Amino acid sequence: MNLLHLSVADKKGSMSLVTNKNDALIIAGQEFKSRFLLGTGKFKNKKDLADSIASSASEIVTVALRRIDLEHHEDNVLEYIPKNITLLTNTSGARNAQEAVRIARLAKASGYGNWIKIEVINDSKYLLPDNLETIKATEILASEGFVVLPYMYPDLYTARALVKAGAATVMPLGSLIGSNQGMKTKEFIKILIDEIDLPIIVDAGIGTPSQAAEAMELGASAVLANTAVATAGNPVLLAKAFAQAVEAGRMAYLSQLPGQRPLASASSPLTGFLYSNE
Amino acid sequence: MNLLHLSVADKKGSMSLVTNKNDALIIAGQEFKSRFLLGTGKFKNKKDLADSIASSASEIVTVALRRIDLEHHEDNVLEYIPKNITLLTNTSGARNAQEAVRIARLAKASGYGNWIKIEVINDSKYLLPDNLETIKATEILASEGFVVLPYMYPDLYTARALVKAGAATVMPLGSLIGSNQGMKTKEFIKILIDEIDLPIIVDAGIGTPSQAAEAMELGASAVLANTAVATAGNPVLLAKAFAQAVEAGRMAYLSQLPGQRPLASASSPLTGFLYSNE
Amino acid sequence: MNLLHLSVADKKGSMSLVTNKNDALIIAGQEFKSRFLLGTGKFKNKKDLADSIASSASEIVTVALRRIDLEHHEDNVLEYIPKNITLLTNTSGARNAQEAVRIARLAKASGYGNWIKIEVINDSKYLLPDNLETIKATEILASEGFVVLPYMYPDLYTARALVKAGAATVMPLGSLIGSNQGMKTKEFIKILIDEIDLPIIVDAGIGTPSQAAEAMELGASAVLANTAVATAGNPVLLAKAFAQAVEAGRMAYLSQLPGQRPLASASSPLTGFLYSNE
Amino acid sequence: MNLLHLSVADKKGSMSLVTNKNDALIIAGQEFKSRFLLGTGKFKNKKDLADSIASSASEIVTVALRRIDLEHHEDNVLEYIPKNITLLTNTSGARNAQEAVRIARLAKASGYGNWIKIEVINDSKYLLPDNLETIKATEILASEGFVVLPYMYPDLYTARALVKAGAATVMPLGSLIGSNQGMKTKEFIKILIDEIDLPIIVDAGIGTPSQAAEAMELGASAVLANTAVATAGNPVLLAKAFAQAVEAGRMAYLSQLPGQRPLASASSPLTGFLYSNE
Amino acid sequence: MKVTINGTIKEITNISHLSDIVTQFCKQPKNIITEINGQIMPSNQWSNTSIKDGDMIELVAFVGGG
Amino acid sequence: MKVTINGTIKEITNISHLSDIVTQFCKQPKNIITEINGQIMPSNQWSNTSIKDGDMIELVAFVGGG
Amino acid sequence: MKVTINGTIKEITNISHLSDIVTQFCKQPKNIITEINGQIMPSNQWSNTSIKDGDMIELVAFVGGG
Amino acid sequence: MKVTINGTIKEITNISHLSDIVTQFCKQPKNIITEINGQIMPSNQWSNTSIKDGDMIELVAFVGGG
Repeated sequence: MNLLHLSVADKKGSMSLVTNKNDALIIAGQEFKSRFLLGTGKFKNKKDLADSIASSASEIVTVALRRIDLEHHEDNVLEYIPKNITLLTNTSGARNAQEAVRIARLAKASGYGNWIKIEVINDSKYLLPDNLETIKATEILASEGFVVLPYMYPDLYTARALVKAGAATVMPLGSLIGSNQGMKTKEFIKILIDEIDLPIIVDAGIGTPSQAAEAMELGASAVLANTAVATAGNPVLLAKAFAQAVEAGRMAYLSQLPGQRPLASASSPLTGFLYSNE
Repeated sequence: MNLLHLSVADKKGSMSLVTNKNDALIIAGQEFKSRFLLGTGKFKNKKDLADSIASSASEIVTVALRRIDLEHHEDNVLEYIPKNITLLTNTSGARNAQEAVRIARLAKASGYGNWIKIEVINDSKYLLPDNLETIKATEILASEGFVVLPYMYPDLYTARALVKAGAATVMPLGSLIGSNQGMKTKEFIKILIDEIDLPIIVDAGIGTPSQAAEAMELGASAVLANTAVATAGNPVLLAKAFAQAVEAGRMAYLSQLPGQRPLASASSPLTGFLYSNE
Repeated sequence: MNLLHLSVADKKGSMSLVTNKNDALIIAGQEFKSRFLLGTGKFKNKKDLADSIASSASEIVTVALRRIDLEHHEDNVLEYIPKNITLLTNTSGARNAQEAVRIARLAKASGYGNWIKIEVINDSKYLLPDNLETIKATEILASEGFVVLPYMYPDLYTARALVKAGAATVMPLGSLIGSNQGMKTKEFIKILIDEIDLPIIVDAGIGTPSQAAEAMELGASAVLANTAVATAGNPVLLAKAFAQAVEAGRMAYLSQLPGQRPLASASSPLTGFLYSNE
Repeated sequence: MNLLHLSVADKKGSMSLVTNKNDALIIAGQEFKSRFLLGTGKFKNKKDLADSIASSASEIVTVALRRIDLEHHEDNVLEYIPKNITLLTNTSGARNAQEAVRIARLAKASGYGNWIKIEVINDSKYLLPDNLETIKATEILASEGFVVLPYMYPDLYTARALVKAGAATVMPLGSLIGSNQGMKTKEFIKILIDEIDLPIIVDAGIGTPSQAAEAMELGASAVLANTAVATAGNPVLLAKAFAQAVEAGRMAYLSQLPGQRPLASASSPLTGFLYSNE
Repeated sequence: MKVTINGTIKEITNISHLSDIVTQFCKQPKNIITEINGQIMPSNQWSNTSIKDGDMIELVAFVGGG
Repeated sequence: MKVTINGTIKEITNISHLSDIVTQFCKQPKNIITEINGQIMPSNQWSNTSIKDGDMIELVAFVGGG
Repeated sequence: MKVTINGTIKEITNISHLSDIVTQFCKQPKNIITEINGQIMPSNQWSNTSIKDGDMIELVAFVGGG
Repeated sequence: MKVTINGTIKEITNISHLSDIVTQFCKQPKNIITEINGQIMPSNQWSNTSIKDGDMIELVAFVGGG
């Protein structure tokens, strides 16, 4: 029984909700079964990271670049990431478009770095993305052939500019990075989902599987999480929970959830039983 | 890899979070793998119901009793419920303890009705459960050997009285029946989870998989849904989504989710890269 | 200009929203201009208390009874409360109806204690009111001629029983005492407002003037606060703020607030300007 | 008794919360007693508007410019606004910086229009402000000597650019214009309040006095409302309610509200009474 | 003979036992539960439960419910 | 003579009536409420209420409360 | 003579200056603001601003707005 | 010879090419990315890239990130 075949409605009103046979997530022409992206920062040890990638079945994981430590041995994070996984290098550390571009080019030189998550942050307290610099970096890198996934503050005009600049997805933040507060920007992410013709991937602040499912129910195309998983008591189990919740949220979206109602409505028949003739 | 073995913490502080080998839900000594209970009301057709039971993998489903219609043929709902499933008959229609007891005894006479969800409602507008009458019915039916799962308004004193009266679980409402509003009573359900030594099953008002996952993350033992599934565009797919979200929420609970933080916290290393010598 | 005369709608559908000439709060036949009740516990000093009563213009303040300390001098709280103010003695410390009744009778013996706020708490962690014992105490005290204002957990059936038992108002909790979390029980307080023909006074957990205003906008008849005021940096100023916010919320209720809308709606004319001929 | 003198803490940590003797709102060197700005759109009639300005005691009201209707007589809105009130002309209708500048200059030509609320909207569905064009318009108009109050989507980097461009205040939106949903952007407005050294005036989406009070408690310098007032059953009464709630919220902010607590905390003494020797 | 079934008075003929009632009135007789004069009657007793004029009979079945 | 006041046993001397108890033990005697052996005693009765060995006395006052 | 006023082409007669336009077309002439051919024209200039065929004129007023 | 590696000045000996730098300074040389004087240098060029006094070298690696 292919449950998806029963879906008929559509977010834009004209096509099926499921835009391809297996409801794959498609980014830059590449198909992914999983709609959960895992970040690799902050894990207590690399074994947990490798096991979490496996338990989550994520097909895209983020990594960062950094100067090596000349004094101490450091593990090579790539050795813990299976070869079939798409590496998404972020530009963390970049404070403007130029620095982001430089990091992206370095990543590309490694042979692994064609997919770039642009992250331009010029604020050390809230770690908010700088939308204007993000647009500039997206434009440059897209024109150089990168697959560009910009992380952004969910502003409709910025999202439109990113589409125009050649972004492959738009990645609005749910709430402050690492805050685990969920979608504090829910109303505005919904606007992006409704108006932007690119996959919307909710990134940052997603702290629980229920929050991830909520993003998917809203119509997001995918969710990225890192801090919550990496800092959990059992990251491997939580990674699996996130992946499963994201799937559940996607199915719920496709099944056309009924909306909220202000009043009660019985689920059992209330009339005609026992006392109708009393 | 048995991910559950990694769990160590505990809600009461002394035992493992997982209180049995496979983290089974145990009610009245009976073990269940699934923590999602499905209601059978309001489905557009019986085929959808049967397929939804299958896709959800629920092991406990609720049914109601009603006078038969002497004029028209009605399907026998039991024919759509596999034999290995535990039938949980509700007492919907009962306006006081006495009527609930009568319905329970009728159910028992069928040979199927030893498990009773007590539902005493004396208010046709909000369909709120009458806690006092629910306690009375619980006491009588538990003493007659029924397995009693009372549906209740989440009041701590009532929950304590239900424990004393012999309830097998406590089933607090999340929000008004059929409203799909989720856990409007979250703070008070949390108190029941922390204070009551019986499985807490969140019932009523759970309208989305993300809400169901949230209940499980809070520490609920199980979730029951009906209206949302039965009235969805694709109930069969949504039933599966609910089941999967409940599982995800359970895993998240067991993995010890980190809490919310007021401020941002970087997931990528922010220092030592590129510009430290500028 | 008497702004109130413009009000026409009504919560019950038949009478004016303003049920008396000056929109007075009427309890047990007594009229009050102020709809803000102030609790007197936890103030850092009695001067702050006296000044806060003055700045709030409250006409009803709560007090408690306690065994005197045989070893140390204690201020007499009554000396800080002007004579024209209605004293509302609570039964804090009572764990059941019988103890509440005993405290009420002691209060009455002082000549000040005919107005009683019933508070029966049998739970030292959450300090939740015991609805069943509260109903019993209300019944006894109302029959003895007390003016009874029961503090309760917002359960519709309990509220109905309190009406029947002779309560003068119903005082549902907004959230846990002293938690400052506002109306976590909003949906259920709204039900009481709609269904119960007594003044609904929201008590406990109201931690900010905005929360107090929200309760009034919902249709509550009055609000009681204590912890937030007494523990503020400047209690005297905050007492005034609460009183003013309660008034603002009342006016908003009477002015028939428009509801929320899902989409944007321009407040300035958007058409016909500048570019219509471009 | 000047309650304000008791305030000691400060949002930036160094000065008094009250930065001037009477806690006046200061914009471009001009002092205002009222922190509630009223919009003049959508009123059913001009009498209601005039009475609402009076009842609110607002000292700044917004107006718009529009081509006159050649066929029908239209009231001159200025005749309903007392002379001592500061007129704040918005640039509604502008789709980019250039159009906003043109409208501002037209307003100035009238002799009334030195104070400009920049509103650049290039989206007819959500009516969201275009931050980038808003910055450009601010820069131009500030350099021409206008007092510029830009309406914006609450993005920290944009707010910083507006400060640099010469804005007199920053006016972040609470939620979509006319939606009455309150501060859906609360977390991000709080960031502006903490980081931006200009008055923060919350504009758009404020639908109830309690929401207005909440913005002030958060530390906003003022609140603007229009739709909620103009479309209420009794706008004159609601205008007064808003003004009073804004004042209450300001006092609450100055009085240093205690924060929320996760658990209960008694306001009455719970020990030492009646049953300690039982 | 007149009996009340599910609140409605019915004139019945050719009926002697409760089993006849079930056969005649239940279009879908499986899993039916019966009460006669307020007394629950298990299905194995239907065929030896006589029906007499004025009996109050309830015929109840399982239906979907939440 | 020994009496229990607010749960504590006190050895008292020079005391014959409840009014003496109030005077001696209440540092702030205004608005005091008394119980003697579980019976509430209005203040106008204090001076003619005798105290005897073993009496259980409660002295209660108003305090701040919410 | 034809001029465009607020986007509509109007055939006008007996008009020589902008002040005549305002008088004739503004039912409520107070606080009117004018543009002529994209140029803002202050009210003290209206009476010496000539109108010629093809002029583009804007007549703008304050209205309620948020 | 003195070069700057990752912002720190290092006195180096026995080094002629970039490949030697990587060998000597990278405890974990796999997947290393290099810049020399602001120019990215692919790994297949390391062995024919000479090092000279004053060169600014960056040695960069992948790390965990979100």
